[in-house]
Amino acid sequence: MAAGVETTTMGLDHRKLGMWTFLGSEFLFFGAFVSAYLLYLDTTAGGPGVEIFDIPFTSISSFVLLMSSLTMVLAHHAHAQGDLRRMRLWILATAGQGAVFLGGQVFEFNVFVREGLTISESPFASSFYVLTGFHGMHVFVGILLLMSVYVLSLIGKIKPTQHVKTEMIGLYWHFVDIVWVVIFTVVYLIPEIAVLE
Amino acid sequence: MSSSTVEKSGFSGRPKGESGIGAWLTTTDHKKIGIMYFFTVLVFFALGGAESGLIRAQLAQAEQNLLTEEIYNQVFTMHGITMVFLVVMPLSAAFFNYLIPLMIGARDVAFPRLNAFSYWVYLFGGIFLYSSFLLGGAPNGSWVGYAPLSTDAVSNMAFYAAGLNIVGVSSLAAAINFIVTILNMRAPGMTFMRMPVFIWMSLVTNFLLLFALPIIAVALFMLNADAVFGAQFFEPGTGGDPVLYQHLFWLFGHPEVYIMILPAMGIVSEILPVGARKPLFGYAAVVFAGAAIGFIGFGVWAHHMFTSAIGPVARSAFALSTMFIAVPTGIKIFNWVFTMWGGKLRFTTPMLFSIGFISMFTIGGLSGVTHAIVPHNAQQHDTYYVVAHFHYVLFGGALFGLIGGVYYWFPKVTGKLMSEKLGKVHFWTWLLGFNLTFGPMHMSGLLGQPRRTAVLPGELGGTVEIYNLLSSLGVVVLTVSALVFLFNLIASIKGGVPSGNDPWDARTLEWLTPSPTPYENFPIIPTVTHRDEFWHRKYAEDDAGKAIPVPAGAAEDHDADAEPEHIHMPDPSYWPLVQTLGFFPFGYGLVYGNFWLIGIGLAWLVIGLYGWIIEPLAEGDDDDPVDEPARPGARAGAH
Amino acid sequence: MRETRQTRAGSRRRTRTVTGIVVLASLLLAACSGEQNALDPAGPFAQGPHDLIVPVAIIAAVVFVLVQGLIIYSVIRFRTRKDDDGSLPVQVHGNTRLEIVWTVIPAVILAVIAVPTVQGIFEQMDDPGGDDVLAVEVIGHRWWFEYYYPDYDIYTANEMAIPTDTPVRLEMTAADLARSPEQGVVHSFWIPRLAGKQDLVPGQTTFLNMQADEPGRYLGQCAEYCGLSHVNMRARVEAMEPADFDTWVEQQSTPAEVPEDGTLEADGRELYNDLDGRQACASCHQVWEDEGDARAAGQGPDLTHLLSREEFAGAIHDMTEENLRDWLEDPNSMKPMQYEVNGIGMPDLDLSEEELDALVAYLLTLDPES
Amino acid sequence: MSSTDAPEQASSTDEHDDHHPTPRQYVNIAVVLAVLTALEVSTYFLDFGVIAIPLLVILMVVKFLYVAGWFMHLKFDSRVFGRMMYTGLFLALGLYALAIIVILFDSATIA
Repeated sequence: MAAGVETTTMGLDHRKLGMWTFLGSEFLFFGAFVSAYLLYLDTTAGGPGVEIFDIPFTSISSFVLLMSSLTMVLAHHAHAQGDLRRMRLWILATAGQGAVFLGGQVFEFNVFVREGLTISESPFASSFYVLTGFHGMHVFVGILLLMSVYVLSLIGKIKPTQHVKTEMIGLYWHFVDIVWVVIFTVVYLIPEIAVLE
Repeated sequence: MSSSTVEKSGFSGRPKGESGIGAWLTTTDHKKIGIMYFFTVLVFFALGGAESGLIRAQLAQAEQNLLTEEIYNQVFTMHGITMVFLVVMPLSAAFFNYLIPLMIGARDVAFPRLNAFSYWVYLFGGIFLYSSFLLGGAPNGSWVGYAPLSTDAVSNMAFYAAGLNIVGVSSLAAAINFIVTILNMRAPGMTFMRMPVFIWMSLVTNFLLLFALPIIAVALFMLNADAVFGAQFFEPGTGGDPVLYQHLFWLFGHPEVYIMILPAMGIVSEILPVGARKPLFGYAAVVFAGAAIGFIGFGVWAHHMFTSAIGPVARSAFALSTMFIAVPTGIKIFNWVFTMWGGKLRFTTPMLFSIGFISMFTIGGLSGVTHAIVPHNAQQHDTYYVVAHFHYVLFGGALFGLIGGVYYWFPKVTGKLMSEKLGKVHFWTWLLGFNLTFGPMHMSGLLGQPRRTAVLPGELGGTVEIYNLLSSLGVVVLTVSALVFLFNLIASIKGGVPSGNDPWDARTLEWLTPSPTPYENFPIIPTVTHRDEFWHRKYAEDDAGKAIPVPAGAAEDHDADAEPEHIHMPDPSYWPLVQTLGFFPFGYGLVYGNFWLIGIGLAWLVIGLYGWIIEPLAEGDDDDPVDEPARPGARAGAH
Repeated sequence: MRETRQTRAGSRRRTRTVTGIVVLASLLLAACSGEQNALDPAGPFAQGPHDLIVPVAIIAAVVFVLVQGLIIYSVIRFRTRKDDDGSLPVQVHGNTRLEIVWTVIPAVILAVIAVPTVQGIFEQMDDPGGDDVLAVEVIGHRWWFEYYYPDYDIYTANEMAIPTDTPVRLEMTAADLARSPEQGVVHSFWIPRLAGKQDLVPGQTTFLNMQADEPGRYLGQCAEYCGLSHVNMRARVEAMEPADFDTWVEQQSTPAEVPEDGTLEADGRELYNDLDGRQACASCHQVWEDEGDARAAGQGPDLTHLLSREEFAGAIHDMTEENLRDWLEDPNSMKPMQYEVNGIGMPDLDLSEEELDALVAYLLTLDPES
Repeated sequence: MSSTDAPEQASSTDEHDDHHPTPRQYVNIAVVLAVLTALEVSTYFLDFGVIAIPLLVILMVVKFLYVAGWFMHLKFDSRVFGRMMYTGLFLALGLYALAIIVILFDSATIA
């Protein structure tokens, strides 16, 4: 990578520009799944529908994921200050919260399957599982990336000066969080409230 | 390589190979990767061409059964997939790879290892798709893979879904790479409006890829989930909507058309001014028309679905947007013609292919407008008329332009010229064969021949039979023509006439450096003061607007005060190749619904990623160079 | 290459080929009439689009000549001549006025074309309305078309009878296996001389208007790729004078006759209903024998008046005794199907010679004319 | 180790440092986000009537903007980054909205 010793045209870091470019494209990825989900809200083929959601439970795991964004940004801040020790602490906290969220999702899926909502049940079920499942995959990849930052900084591969690396992972992590902000409202809350009325 | 001291630490060292096969397998050099793309494309083009030969053999006469229906269906499906995803798109990528850094005055792309990754994923994705022939049959649901036919257990379309997703990863990675390269790595002074048109079209194309690929990825994942994992996205039995698949496919599929044609338009916009010895007519108009095509291209997708289950309002709206997109296309055609107007044309082979491009593409564009006449579209849709139309756009358009580019930049890559005599034989037979193959399809389609039919029904009548025979004869001519091209290519690589550094009296930066291109591209990064920078270093315009050569050696004057700089080149790496092998277990896992294979594939990809991250760098990290400070004036750090 | 191999296929074809090339020029000019020819409309719903495309084609031809002429003129006029002095041409960078001209003119042309196009879309799709409209339900199966006349309670397949000068409103969907949308795939119904095509989507209903001005047989076929035997999914429309159509309706509304006991035909009927543990014909195909019974359709085509149709098996084989026998003996050799894989198509029933004789004899009695 | 490497920091990388918020500001943002989330969840327990759904959409957008603007530094960083993301976002919104409208309100079935 020639970025380090050459001036860039727009004065931006290649990797940050690349990450933002990638995130722009991710909106079209999740947007398609959300659209399919909205189209199939009522297409439950007689099986369970949105009433199966456990809003209080999902609210808590959503809250955990949201707060992981705080620890993530604090990790980056610590790194920017050159404080790798605090950075690693916040990174672990972020990954931990991500893991809690994922555990919640696994638990939730298990409950739903036991209540009869399998992926083959209906287009509604398929679109719910594949949408939230892909989001879960993104969280999982995020945890892997966070752990790599943790380990690399331990073995000296990430230096205190290289906070762009933490920032990149952070951008990805916040994006995954943003997507969940949308999913929590559009997939869980609004349909549930519409059903309640 | 500027530095041969490779730090040995972490899990692995870095490969040193600067020659032999190892140099190719581990290369991160954009030029080598571009060349690998090109030769891989040739192989897939031969396969796709052989498939088209089988198709035309079957349809040469009515009621003929050289191939069974099943085999025919696999063959035409693979022909489409191969030509779109394994030939035209990667051939454009070959040009992007080789030319983008050169034309913007950079030493490499923004992410060299990601670039190698893109190539290997493309190659393995292609091998994965073709492995289906050995594993119970190739995809047989047509290149559009309409659900719910494609989710049927007997359809082999899981290979299509998984394979195209793998190839899509390659394109997405490449798109991000090229966008960042173009935005962020231009030589000093190269403002947006000084960028060569090819760079502009590359930028638009890669944005189209960036935003269109995730949509097809979703459609293919849904297809895969339906076909293998029992999901119900498109299953009408439980209320799934097959038309949703069509929308998702064409939301990608229409930008895809422009993804295939825009690079060729860029190439032609470079060749024509050189051949006419005057600048491109209406540079700004060509650039904005290209960007407009890219943008509007997202808003016309449902014109592929005029006979599907969509209503009259949608049909009207998409008819209007489709007609609208013809305007910027027309602008480009007129600008190209007027680039020739008043010039002194030299009919070199690249120039011939470019003129052929304008002419053939115009035909494809005009038949395209007739598709927007929705009531009559119901007659043309899914007939050979449509087959004729899109081959005029993608073969007569994209392939003509791209092949013109091969002739044009061959000296840049090899330092040798391709034979002009054979090139002209190639061009004229290519033009003849092409028109003989696809011209009659306009008529056979209107006379009632539907596409994707395994047999030519005799009841269509003798006239349709004759048109089909002509099409089949055309493929014979095209085959001969392709062999001439191949011979020319190989013979010229081995014993071509030395070309010198600037055989065409060209205009853009890539010709500023010696041919073949040295490893570091530019010994000194040029400073750009004009559009067509290289031309302006050779010629000045007099008061009447006539170009006159400036004294020899002037070209160097621009950078006379530039100091030799430290040259930092990307290190070769094993990891892109090693990591991408993980797509095989991952892909087969998706096809056979085997979670173990998927897991192994994912773990492999993750381990590969870690290897990639940990890999030592010869000159230290990007934000932390280990060697002496960079040249004075350059800002350290990435910002 | 591969093409040369096919010249072995038959000398008859070879001569035809040679003559074909000779008369090519005349073919390119003459709009030739075929029964599946989109350029030869035979009813108002095909004529409308045709009247729209002809002026557009003329405009396109003019633009074509103009642009190609411009290219050829530039190539000839501005080629580098032998006596060229080697100087460079005037370096023109562009001309805003010209840019505006070739932006505005195409835009205006397209705007003019757009108006009748949008009108045409609505005309093409609107319900023609009125009392005399004939309703026909079309169901696309893999790989045959089924027609149901709700006004007359008639089921038939592949060949659709319609009266001339009467608008027909087709209500279409796709289904397979026990008429459920499950396993249905997308098809497209297309009779080029009567109307453009319209897709049939499983689980949804689409509509198509059609009308024939003259009596005759109009050919068509499925136009949306639907898998293995897509090419063997043909459609025909048999347009007849209204009086003839009434006769046809009457015939179709009469139950099939039951053959007399003790005959070969009666044995065939037995086998039809019971094939000794093998899947009986009656489990998929209906023969309506008693006015008291409700007519119903099975998984396969209705056979009540099989012989009133000229072709069978997706309208690819003539309705002859020999073909019927071959069909029953080995259906997959007559038309590739995938019954063994997923139940789509006709099974191979493994019939003995005697069974074949009896079944074919019985099928031949299913003739309203007799 | 960090102490030996620390001096290098000055010579490299981020010139935006001085614009960056403090940890306190980050925590404040997080508190705001928490309150907004609580408000969102309350719509499930309390009856907000017709304003429930518009309210949820507004809350979602506000949360989105807070995370993107502060945690992802869009407010402080180059506008190019924001343009990249919002191009994708608005393209997605426009395209999928159009597709959903076509599927729901203008299918041939309704004609």
